[in-house]
Amino acid sequence: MTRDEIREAVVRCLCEVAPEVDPAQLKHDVSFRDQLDVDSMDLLNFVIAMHEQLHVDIPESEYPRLGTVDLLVDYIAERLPAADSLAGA
Amino acid sequence: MTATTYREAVRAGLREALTSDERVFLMGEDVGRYGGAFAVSMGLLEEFGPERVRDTPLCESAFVGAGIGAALAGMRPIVEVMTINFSLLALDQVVNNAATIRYMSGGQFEIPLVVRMATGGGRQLAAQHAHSLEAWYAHVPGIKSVAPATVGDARGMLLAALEDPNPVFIFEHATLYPLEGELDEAAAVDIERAAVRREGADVTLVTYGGSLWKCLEAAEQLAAEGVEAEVIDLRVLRPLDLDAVLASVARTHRAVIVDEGWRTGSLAGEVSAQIMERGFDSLDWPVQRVCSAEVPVPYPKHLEDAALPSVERDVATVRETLG
Amino acid sequence: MAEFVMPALGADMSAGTLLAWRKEPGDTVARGDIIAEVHTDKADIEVEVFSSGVIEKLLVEPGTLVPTGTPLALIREDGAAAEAVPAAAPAAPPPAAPAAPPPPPHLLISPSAKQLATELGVDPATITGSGPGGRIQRKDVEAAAARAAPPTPAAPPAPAAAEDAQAAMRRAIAAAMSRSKREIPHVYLSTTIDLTQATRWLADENAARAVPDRLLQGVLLIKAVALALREFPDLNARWQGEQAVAGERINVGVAISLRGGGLVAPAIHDTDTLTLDELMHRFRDLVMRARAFSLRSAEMSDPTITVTSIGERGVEAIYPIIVPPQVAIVGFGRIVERPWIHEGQLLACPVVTATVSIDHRVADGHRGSAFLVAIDQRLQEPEEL
Amino acid sequence: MRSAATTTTEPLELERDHAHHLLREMLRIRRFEEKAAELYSLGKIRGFLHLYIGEEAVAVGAMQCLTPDDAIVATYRDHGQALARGLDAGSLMAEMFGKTSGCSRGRGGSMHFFAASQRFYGGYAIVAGGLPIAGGLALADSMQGRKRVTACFFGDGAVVEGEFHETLNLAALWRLPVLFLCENNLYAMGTAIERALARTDVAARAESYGVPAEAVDGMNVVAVEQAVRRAADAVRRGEGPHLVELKTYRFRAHSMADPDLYRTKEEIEQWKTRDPILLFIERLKTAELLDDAELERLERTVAAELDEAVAFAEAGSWEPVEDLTTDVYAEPAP
Repeated sequence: MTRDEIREAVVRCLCEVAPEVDPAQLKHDVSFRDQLDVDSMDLLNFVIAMHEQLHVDIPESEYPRLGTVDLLVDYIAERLPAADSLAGA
Repeated sequence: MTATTYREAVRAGLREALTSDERVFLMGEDVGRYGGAFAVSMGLLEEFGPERVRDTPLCESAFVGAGIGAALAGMRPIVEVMTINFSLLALDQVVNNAATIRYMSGGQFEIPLVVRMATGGGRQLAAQHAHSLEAWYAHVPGIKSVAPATVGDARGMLLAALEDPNPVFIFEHATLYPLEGELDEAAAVDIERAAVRREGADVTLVTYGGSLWKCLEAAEQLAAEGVEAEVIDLRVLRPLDLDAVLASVARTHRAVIVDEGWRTGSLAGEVSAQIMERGFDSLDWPVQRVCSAEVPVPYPKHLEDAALPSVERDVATVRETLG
Repeated sequence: MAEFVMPALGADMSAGTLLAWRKEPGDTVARGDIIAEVHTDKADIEVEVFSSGVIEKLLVEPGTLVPTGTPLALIREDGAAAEAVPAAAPAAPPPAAPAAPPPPPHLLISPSAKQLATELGVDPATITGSGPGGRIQRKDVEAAAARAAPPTPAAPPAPAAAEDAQAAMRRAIAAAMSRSKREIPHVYLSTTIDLTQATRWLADENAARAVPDRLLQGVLLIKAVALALREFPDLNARWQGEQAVAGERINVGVAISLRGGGLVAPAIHDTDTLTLDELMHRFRDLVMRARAFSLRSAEMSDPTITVTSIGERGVEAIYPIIVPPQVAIVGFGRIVERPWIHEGQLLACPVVTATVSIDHRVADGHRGSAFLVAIDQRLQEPEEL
Repeated sequence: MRSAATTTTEPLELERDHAHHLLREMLRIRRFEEKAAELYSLGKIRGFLHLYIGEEAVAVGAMQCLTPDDAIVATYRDHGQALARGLDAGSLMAEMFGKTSGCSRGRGGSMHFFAASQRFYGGYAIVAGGLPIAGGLALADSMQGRKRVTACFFGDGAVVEGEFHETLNLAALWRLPVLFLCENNLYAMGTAIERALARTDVAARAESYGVPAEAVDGMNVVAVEQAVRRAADAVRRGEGPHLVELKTYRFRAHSMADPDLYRTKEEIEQWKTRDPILLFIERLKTAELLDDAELERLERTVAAELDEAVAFAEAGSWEPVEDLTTDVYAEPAP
């Protein structure tokens, strides 16, 4: 999966949790919790969505550090075994 | 439990009272040799003798007043006034003496008197023999008024009334005497509480006396249409027991009161007022009343049926409240 | 000196006109003599004097109307002292009644329907009645309550409808909250609860669980409230008429904020009997359906208490208003790190400010305080929740 | 029907003590009623007040023939009967003041004196309303074999009420021990007897029901006592109901608001010459059964009793409003 595919997946999961969001307006370098009305239930559902769609488990302890889309994309990119192999499988 | 009729149940009550308490005696027009205008006291003269089963001249004021005086002097009289229509001649003794002597004397006297009378229409006897004036008696503090509608109450209320140290007036609807039913002599019968005769969740039918059986029939017809009516028999007209009614209306949110008295100034009016005052927040529809038309009761059957409360009118009124 | 007064002649006489004197000053009179003639509504009556002596002075001219008891003449009695006539004190004028507040605009609604509307937090003004003359009935209110949470699954209502529902909800909340403030004497209590145990237990628990099975901190708080409530049945009640009726079951209403504003607090039934997993599942389902406007009427009308939480991005404490007809409401602020003395040692610990508002008609501050203490104790043993 | 009107001029066979007792009882009533009139004009007594002045001989003469075990039923003009029967003057005054210390606890007022302990079954304000009650009291006695009398006072007005007819017939039919005492004072409020009764002979009416009757001069206390004793003893012997018509006259208006226009001043003055108290004093003096000193002492004792009665009434208390609804019903025995 390329970094762009990961970024696109992350934004899609965010929209599932906060349907009123306009992806075009979303800034990726600013905490998404400040831009969207996302409470603890929404955040958990977002993490579950990424677990199901990207097979990556984000530990609770990491939540504070991964506040923006960019940070999330970097974090997931490091964790995925090989970015491109996923695309091929 | 014994199968019997309303008439025989009253007679059983009279016989038990005359047997168990020598202060008890029966007095009234044609209660002795004739056996009672409605054959209630048949055979009692032969069994208890003329001293305790006393035929009176036609002098309602004198013998009702004599009943009050005898009660004042320690007797337990049962006065039978043939019908409520003739009781009007004794109203002065009832309202100015029986109801007031205890209060006006500062509590010095008790008047343990029972007065029984037939009431109501439906037998084509025309206006002077078909009155339902229980509301006049129930209006007066100082006396109690009860309306036995079942075989059990016909006997039980008489015995409970004899235990009560106050004047108690018993109204027996004239059409009920032949009513058949089971009599449980052991059952405790009070003259204080209303009774739920049929459970239901959709509407509350409140009634007393002769109208009870019309209400039960109306409830069966409504059940066929999927409407469950709760039928409450007031039993006691003073003091009125509204607790059962209010509890029911709190569930059904609808009340229809069936009363053979004339609508204006009727007992139904009083019950409706109390439901409004004490159960207002339960009401989803204004309280309805089914009463006699405001006419002297006519002789021809088709007119009398139209004047008096009927099963059809009960059912139609309930349907209306389901709005 | 004895007074001859205007006599009271008859049950309903309050005043009389002196027609003529029958005696002059200086005349001697004996008890029972006729001294004057008085006109009453019914007739002219000759009036006797009750004391004997010599007439000293006539005080009133013939033809004047005076109230009964007014002195008309003075009589110098032979020997006996005059009886003082008590003057009747004039009755004080009744205080002016305060002006009645202008009546609210008349809404045609049956009393029972109005009662139900208040309970369900539905604003009657938004409902058109099906009864005669447009009178609103119970079935209209039930329908409106259901409409307030339309049955369409997941699909968000069309913007216009959303707008409408939003406004209707706002009005319903306004009605319920202002009625609560008007009728319920609130007493507020708060305490700070150390969540060290709970947080550590939850972190270990979630670390061992698969992501979809993770639990939220809120679930622990709700369960703690539900269990504590078992010892406080008087707070698990609904106010009906003049007294609180204890609920047979413990149904915790969970305050859920909706997208774009608005709040509902549907009930999780039998909260105290659920495991944390079942509770988490119910909680998530409730949030999703609330935000999709597909709550069931029973969930709306059954809560016996409400729990509201600011969440981890809000302030530290909330002092909530009780949701009628309930009699208590628990609030949790943001969980924050605070210096905390732990067995004499100063540590940084996660704490939360928990508050409870109690209906003082049902219980007093002490009761509320004991309830908060019970919740705190429960949270110290997370594994028991 | 024998006329037993003993003329007031016949020589008097009367013991001194009994004579003084009769005089004192009549004076007690007279002074009590005079004080009641005064207190009424001062507004202390309210409502209706019907004075017994002029008829004292009837109540006093009749009461001598009754035992404490007999029963009394009176009318709204009941002060004389109550005092002669022995109800405490203070309790009667307090009753007219509406105080709880009244003989009916303040609940009845002047027209409704009651005293269970003296079997005084009340004043009745409905004309002839008390007659059926008297019939019932006597019925109970006859059914329980008790040898006692129920004395029923009523006026000439009651004679034409339906309850007079119904009760006399029932009493005669069932031989009830009732002593009917008709105080015929010639006026039913404002209607003279001859304008109300087709036949003004009350005693004759009773005969038509088979009730033995006798008329007597109600202004002559001795004649009243003799006639009522004859009737009371017959009733007590079980000879059934008897009636005595007591021809008397009231010197005051029907009640305090009555301008008394239906009779002439002359008629009243003429009757006043036969004042039952003055007549009796005269007869006692000529028979040397009374001297001025004794009369003076009687007046003083009566005046003292009356002052005490008024003080007792003034000192009485009002019934608390919270008790308004007590005694509407009797509680059943526990």
